[in-house]
Amino acid sequence: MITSDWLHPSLVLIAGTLVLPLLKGRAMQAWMVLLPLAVLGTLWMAQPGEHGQMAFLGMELVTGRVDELAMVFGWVFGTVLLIGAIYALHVNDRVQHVAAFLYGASALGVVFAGDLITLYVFWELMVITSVWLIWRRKTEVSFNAGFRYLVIHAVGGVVLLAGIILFQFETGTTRFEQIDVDGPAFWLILAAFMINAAVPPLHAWLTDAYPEATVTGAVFLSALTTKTAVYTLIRGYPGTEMLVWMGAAMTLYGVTFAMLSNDIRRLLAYHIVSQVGYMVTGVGLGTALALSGSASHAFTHILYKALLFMGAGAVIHMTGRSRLSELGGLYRYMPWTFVLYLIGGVSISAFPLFSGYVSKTMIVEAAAIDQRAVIWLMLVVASAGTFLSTTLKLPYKTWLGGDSGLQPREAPWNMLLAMGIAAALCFLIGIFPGMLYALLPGAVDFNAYTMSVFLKEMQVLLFTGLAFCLLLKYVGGGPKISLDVDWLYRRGGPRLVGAVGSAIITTDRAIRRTTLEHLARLTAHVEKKHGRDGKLAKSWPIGSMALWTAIVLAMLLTVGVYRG
Amino acid sequence: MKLARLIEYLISKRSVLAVLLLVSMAALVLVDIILPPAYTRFTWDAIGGFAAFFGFAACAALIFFSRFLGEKLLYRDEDYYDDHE
Amino acid sequence: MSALPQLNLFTVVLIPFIGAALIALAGSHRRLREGLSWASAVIFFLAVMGLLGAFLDGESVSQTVWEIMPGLTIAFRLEPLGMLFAAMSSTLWVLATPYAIGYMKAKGYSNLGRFFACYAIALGAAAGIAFADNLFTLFVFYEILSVSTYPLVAHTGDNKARQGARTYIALLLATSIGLMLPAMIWVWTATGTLDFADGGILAGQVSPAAGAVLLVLFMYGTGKAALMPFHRWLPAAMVAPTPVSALLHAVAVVKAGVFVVLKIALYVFGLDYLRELATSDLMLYIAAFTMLAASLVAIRQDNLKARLAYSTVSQLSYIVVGAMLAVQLAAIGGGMHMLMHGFGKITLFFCAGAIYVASGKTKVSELDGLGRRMPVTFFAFLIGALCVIGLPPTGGIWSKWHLVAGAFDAGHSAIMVAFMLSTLLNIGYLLPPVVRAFLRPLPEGEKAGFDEAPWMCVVPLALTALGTLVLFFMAQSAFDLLGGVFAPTA
Amino acid sequence: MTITELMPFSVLVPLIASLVCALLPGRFWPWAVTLVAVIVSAVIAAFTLPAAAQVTLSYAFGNWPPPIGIEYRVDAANAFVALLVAGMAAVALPWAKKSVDKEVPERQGAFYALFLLALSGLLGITLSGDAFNIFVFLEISSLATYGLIAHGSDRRALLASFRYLIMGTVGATFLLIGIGFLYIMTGTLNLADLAERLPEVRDTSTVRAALAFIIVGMGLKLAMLPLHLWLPNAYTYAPSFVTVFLAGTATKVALYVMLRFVFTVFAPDWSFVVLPLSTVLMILGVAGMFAGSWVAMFQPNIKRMLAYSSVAQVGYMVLGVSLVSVIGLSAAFLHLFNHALMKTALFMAVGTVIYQVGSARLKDVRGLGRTMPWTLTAFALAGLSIIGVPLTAGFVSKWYLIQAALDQGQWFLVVLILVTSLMAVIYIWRVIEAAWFQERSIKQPDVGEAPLALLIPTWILVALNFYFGIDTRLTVGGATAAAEALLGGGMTP
Repeated sequence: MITSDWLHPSLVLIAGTLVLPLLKGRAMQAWMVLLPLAVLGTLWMAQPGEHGQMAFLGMELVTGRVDELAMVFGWVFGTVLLIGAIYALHVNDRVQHVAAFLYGASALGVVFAGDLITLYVFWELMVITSVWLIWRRKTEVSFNAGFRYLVIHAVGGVVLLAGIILFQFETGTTRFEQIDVDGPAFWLILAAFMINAAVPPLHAWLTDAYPEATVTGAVFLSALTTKTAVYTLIRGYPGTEMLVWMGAAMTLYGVTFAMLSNDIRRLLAYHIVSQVGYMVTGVGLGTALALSGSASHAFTHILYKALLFMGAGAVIHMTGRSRLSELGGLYRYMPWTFVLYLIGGVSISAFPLFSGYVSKTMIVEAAAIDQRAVIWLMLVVASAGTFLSTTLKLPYKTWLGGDSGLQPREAPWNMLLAMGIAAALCFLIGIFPGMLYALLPGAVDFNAYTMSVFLKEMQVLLFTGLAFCLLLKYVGGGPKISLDVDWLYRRGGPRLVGAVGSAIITTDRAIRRTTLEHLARLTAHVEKKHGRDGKLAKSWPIGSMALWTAIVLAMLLTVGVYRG
Repeated sequence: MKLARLIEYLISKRSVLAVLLLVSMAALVLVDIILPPAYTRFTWDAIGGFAAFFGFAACAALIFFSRFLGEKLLYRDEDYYDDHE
Repeated sequence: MSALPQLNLFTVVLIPFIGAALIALAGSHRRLREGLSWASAVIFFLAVMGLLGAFLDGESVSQTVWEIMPGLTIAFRLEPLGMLFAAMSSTLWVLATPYAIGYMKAKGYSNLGRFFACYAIALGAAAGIAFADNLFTLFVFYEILSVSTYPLVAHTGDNKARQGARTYIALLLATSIGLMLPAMIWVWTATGTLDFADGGILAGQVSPAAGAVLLVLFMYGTGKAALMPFHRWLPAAMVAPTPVSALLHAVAVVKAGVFVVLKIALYVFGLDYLRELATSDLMLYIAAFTMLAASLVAIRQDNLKARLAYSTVSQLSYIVVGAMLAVQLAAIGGGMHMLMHGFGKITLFFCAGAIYVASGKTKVSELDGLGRRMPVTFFAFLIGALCVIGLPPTGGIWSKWHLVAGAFDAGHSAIMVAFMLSTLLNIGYLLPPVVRAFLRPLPEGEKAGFDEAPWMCVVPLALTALGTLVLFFMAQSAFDLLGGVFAPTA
Repeated sequence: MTITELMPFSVLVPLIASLVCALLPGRFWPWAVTLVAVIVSAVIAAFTLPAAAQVTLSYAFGNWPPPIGIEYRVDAANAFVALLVAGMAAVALPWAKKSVDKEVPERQGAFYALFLLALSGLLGITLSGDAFNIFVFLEISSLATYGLIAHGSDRRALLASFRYLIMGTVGATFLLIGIGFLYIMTGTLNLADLAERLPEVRDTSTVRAALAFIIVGMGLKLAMLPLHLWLPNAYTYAPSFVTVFLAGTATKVALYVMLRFVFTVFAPDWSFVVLPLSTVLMILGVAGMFAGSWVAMFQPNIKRMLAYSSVAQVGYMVLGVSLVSVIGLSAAFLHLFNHALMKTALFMAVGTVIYQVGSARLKDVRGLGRTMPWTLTAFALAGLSIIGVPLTAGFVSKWYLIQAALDQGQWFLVVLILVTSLMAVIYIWRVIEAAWFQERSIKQPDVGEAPLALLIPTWILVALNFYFGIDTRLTVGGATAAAEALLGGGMTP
């Protein structure tokens, strides 16, 4: 994986992470910051092209394919690792840090994988490293949620495995380019990607697990898994019509369920679904502009979503509470968190001057150019919904609104610093979108700052705000949870497995017991009949012996002598 | 805690802010009506202030629809899953 | 490697037997006994490595030891599958030796002379199976293996142990004498030979119906492969001390079973002929059923070792499926899985034993919080579990890959689905112990603090766990080795 | 002296020695004399076999030429059996010293004299080429055997001996009747002569009756089911050494006589046609295999269990004979030889246990694996042979038997053989389990390992079981030669 002009960032990160458990205190913290920087360094040095080719088990592997698309994701992953690491500096749990970095390494591995085998390996690694970020919350709920997360991703993994194997058989190659085969291979790989992209109804793992993750872990989670999926969709499935509709549906699904959420991070998690919906729509549209939109939206999304999760996480960290119904009036105590969160909020809501604006409008515009009226309307509704819950409802209920009586301190400096960096980047990209566009593959012929775009966006957002203010008392919420498709495997699946397992065990036991019982009865019977004094075994009187002798002789004589 | 005080100040002036906001919103709609549409890709591109109306409607619809969905179908007590795991 | 002397095959097979005899003689003399155990394991390992060196250099090694009756010989030959099996079991023996010594000492078992002697005999038998050049030789060592492990299973000596051991030996002997032996005799009368040959010896020699029946006889006759409904002996054998479980599940016994299945599939039937048989699909689906059913049962086992035992039942069927799919990829996958599962499962059993030694706990539900006390053990358990499940970064992924690919190649999508489901089920029963240990708090009243099993137990399990990781990168060697099976035809 | 001239001495030496023995007092000298005699006898037998395999040896007693005088006529078949008998005696005798000292503490001179008589009788039956002479030796050996059995310390030994005496006498009488019929029809008693003259008269019911009588008579002696009923008690209650010796030899010689008459004197193409011998023997053989193994599985006394096992093993041999082919007969001869090896080893091991513990009941064996490991390991290993595990002698004969069955397409026989082998697993297993996996009860005395004098001969036999399981040249060669001698030897037309 190493050549003179290529050093795999995952390799750097993994190697560096292995050192981490040996360090303590300041040294560990310094190392945690240095590692992402080193990754960014290797990315800086990376030359376009294909690196790290090798033959393995009869397959051709390309472990490092560097092109613009991969680099977009590489850069943003590197950045968010840095931000996340700073955010997590105060955490004294090496397992989490190791898991987070290995998780990041795996995500980078997926992005730079030039073939499906390498991709699959890192894909699975991503699952088994990321799940620790959920588990390390060490609550009963996170334990179970993590487990479900793992199982769902394992399903995704095996579907992907099957898809890749079929793909290999049909095309004779495992190179990862656009997946242009018909039949099951196409659908299996797509399904696997869609599971990771959290496309409903395959999304519930995300909204189930992310709110239960550790405060710092959620930041990494929100950034990496779904976005690697978006990357693979952009690479493998551009222009797949189905995705347009599924993406648009996703955006609405996400915002609707976000409205129902009481847990702040669950609300944000539903917005990941919603936001990834934009990207999926972009992939489905498949035009150059749409794909650029998806890629750049992924980029900006990672940053503002990380910021939002960091904000929410800071609240949870400082108050120990995560339910909207139990929060309120925190602006006096955590004002910086509030403001930085709001920057994330306006970014995700795509206010002009903030990062979401320059990427989301690109996708919406692409839909418009494609003359897809319904899609366009759906996307606009979703953006209204996004603003509604992330920027209005959540901050209102957390920092403003009724006083909850909580008096937490402001978040620690490293959290604020991380949030500050993210906020700054959101702002920077909003103002200088050219910096982002320059990273994208191909030239981007789009300007977000035209009057028309600006007017539409501002009208939608502000009147949404108006509606919110007017209808505040009707806004849903309260100490409830809402069902989602995870019901199927939280309630239905276990019942099914339990029933089948019971049936097998019962049958097995019944068969075994009956057999053994019969055997025992038989043995006892036989033992009784044929034991020492049984018919065959007892000592026979001489008369009987003579009788038998006579019988045999008689038989032989009869046959022999009188047969003629 | 300067920032907190700033926010407090802003909150205390929230009626002023609201007026300012409403004025700018009116201005936005006005400009949209006055300016000729940049595109005519969709029929509503020509309607000035459509976005404002649509945003408002979408928001209202989401609020009511989600509430309806929650109360009629999806809401469960928070310990719903607990008894079974 | 070529620096090692290359002994002839019979000598290599004899090494553990001689070791066993010496160990038995050493009897209660602890230092001598342990030294001899070590020496046998290491010498055996070096001898096998010597063979491996020669084998990789392309030398063909074979040896006819003795002709018992005309055509019926004790003969050995090196071929890729056997080489792999021998290399695996000799390596694992070296690792299992300190573990067994440490474990048996920690738990205060007596009669260790017999114990280690039988252990060595089992290894010798495994080597005999691995190198066997004909069914007869294979059968002989197969039976030696069954018999020599019986005292190990019953070692505890209490009623439960005897009961379990009786099930163990009864099922193994009944299937091998009742089914495999007749099948072997049938093959002999039909073909006049029992020698393993590339491409099989049965094709064209027996009627399709006879071939079909023979397949069933052989598959069920290989009781060690634990195909349902003849799987009970494995859970029953859980009464044995853990080093024995390791021997059964990873080093020798079940591996011998699936090895025999593979060997018979490849060299007695031949894959091409196997595909034509009416019953190969039947056996395939029985194996697939076993794979899933055993997993479903495993999920519900609270006893850690019982859970692992059912897991083995399930995993063995992976390999049987690999053989019954009757395509090259799947057979390679089966061979690789033998290796990968060997390393993975031995790690798991070592861990289960270490947990028992250190904390006296045997149930999954008791493992809460133990990860903090025994981090090394549980981390190794995690790695082993990943290997058995077939996830990176462990070798298990590659064998699963080939098995699934083979299933597709053979046109059995249902089997593919079965593999997928099985993976999920594996996760369902292998990961909870680790997760509990790491994430749940210790129960009230238990002291925290680092408390691993003796180093003699911990070091081997760490090494085997490391082995699964190494196999992830080294899978190529196993693949190359197994590819050799098909070299003449492909 | 040529081997032909030396040959009769293998019968004569024990005969003469027995006279000496009967007069010797004490415990050592009778045994020593016996040992010498037996060894001499065995050595002569050992030299006879290779020579007899080349060419049929003939020795006329008192220089009266046959068929007038008594002829010793030895081909591969009887040389093989003779070697077996003498060899077994030679192996068993070193073992005997300790055991006999314990079980027959007094009048050992008489005991050994009886033993020598029995041996001499058995050898005489084997080597003799004269029908009446065979009868005489049969009576000699039988009478001596009854005496030996009666030496058993259990008072039931007397009853057992008496029953055996009755049945044995019936058997011998039947043989005599058969021989008498033949003499009436042909006017000769010389076997070779009989074979030549019989074809002229064989379509008479007298000759057929003769065959029937001989078969039933020998069937009795050989404990063929259902004529086996005397055997379990006789074996169980006889002194251990007697059981050891009889198990390996007596039934084998009876089988030999039966074969000699059926194959050589009457010629198989006649005897198997005129009587449904093949069917009858097959049914009786299979029934013996089953009934013997079946009953053995439930016996609480190991000696008795082994006795029933012998009934089963006889079944295998009879089955081999019933197939009427070279390979079937070879199998029968092989099993005859191998069974002697394994059963002798087993009885020796059990005898050793009796020597130490005083009982052979299963419950008295509990836990002995710990204290008498060598004895019981020997038992277990010899048990493997009787089960028919590969690399043991038992496997070789079963393999041949199965081959013979398959040769004739008799599939079900193979299944039956395997099933009975599984039954053997069970009855051997019961001992192993008792010895190693059950605890000795507190009431039972603690015992140590047996003396080497008992262990060494036992282990030699165990080793032989394995040796002949691996190196089959001698046994298979001998058995095939014997089978060919009977089937194809010059005496059949």
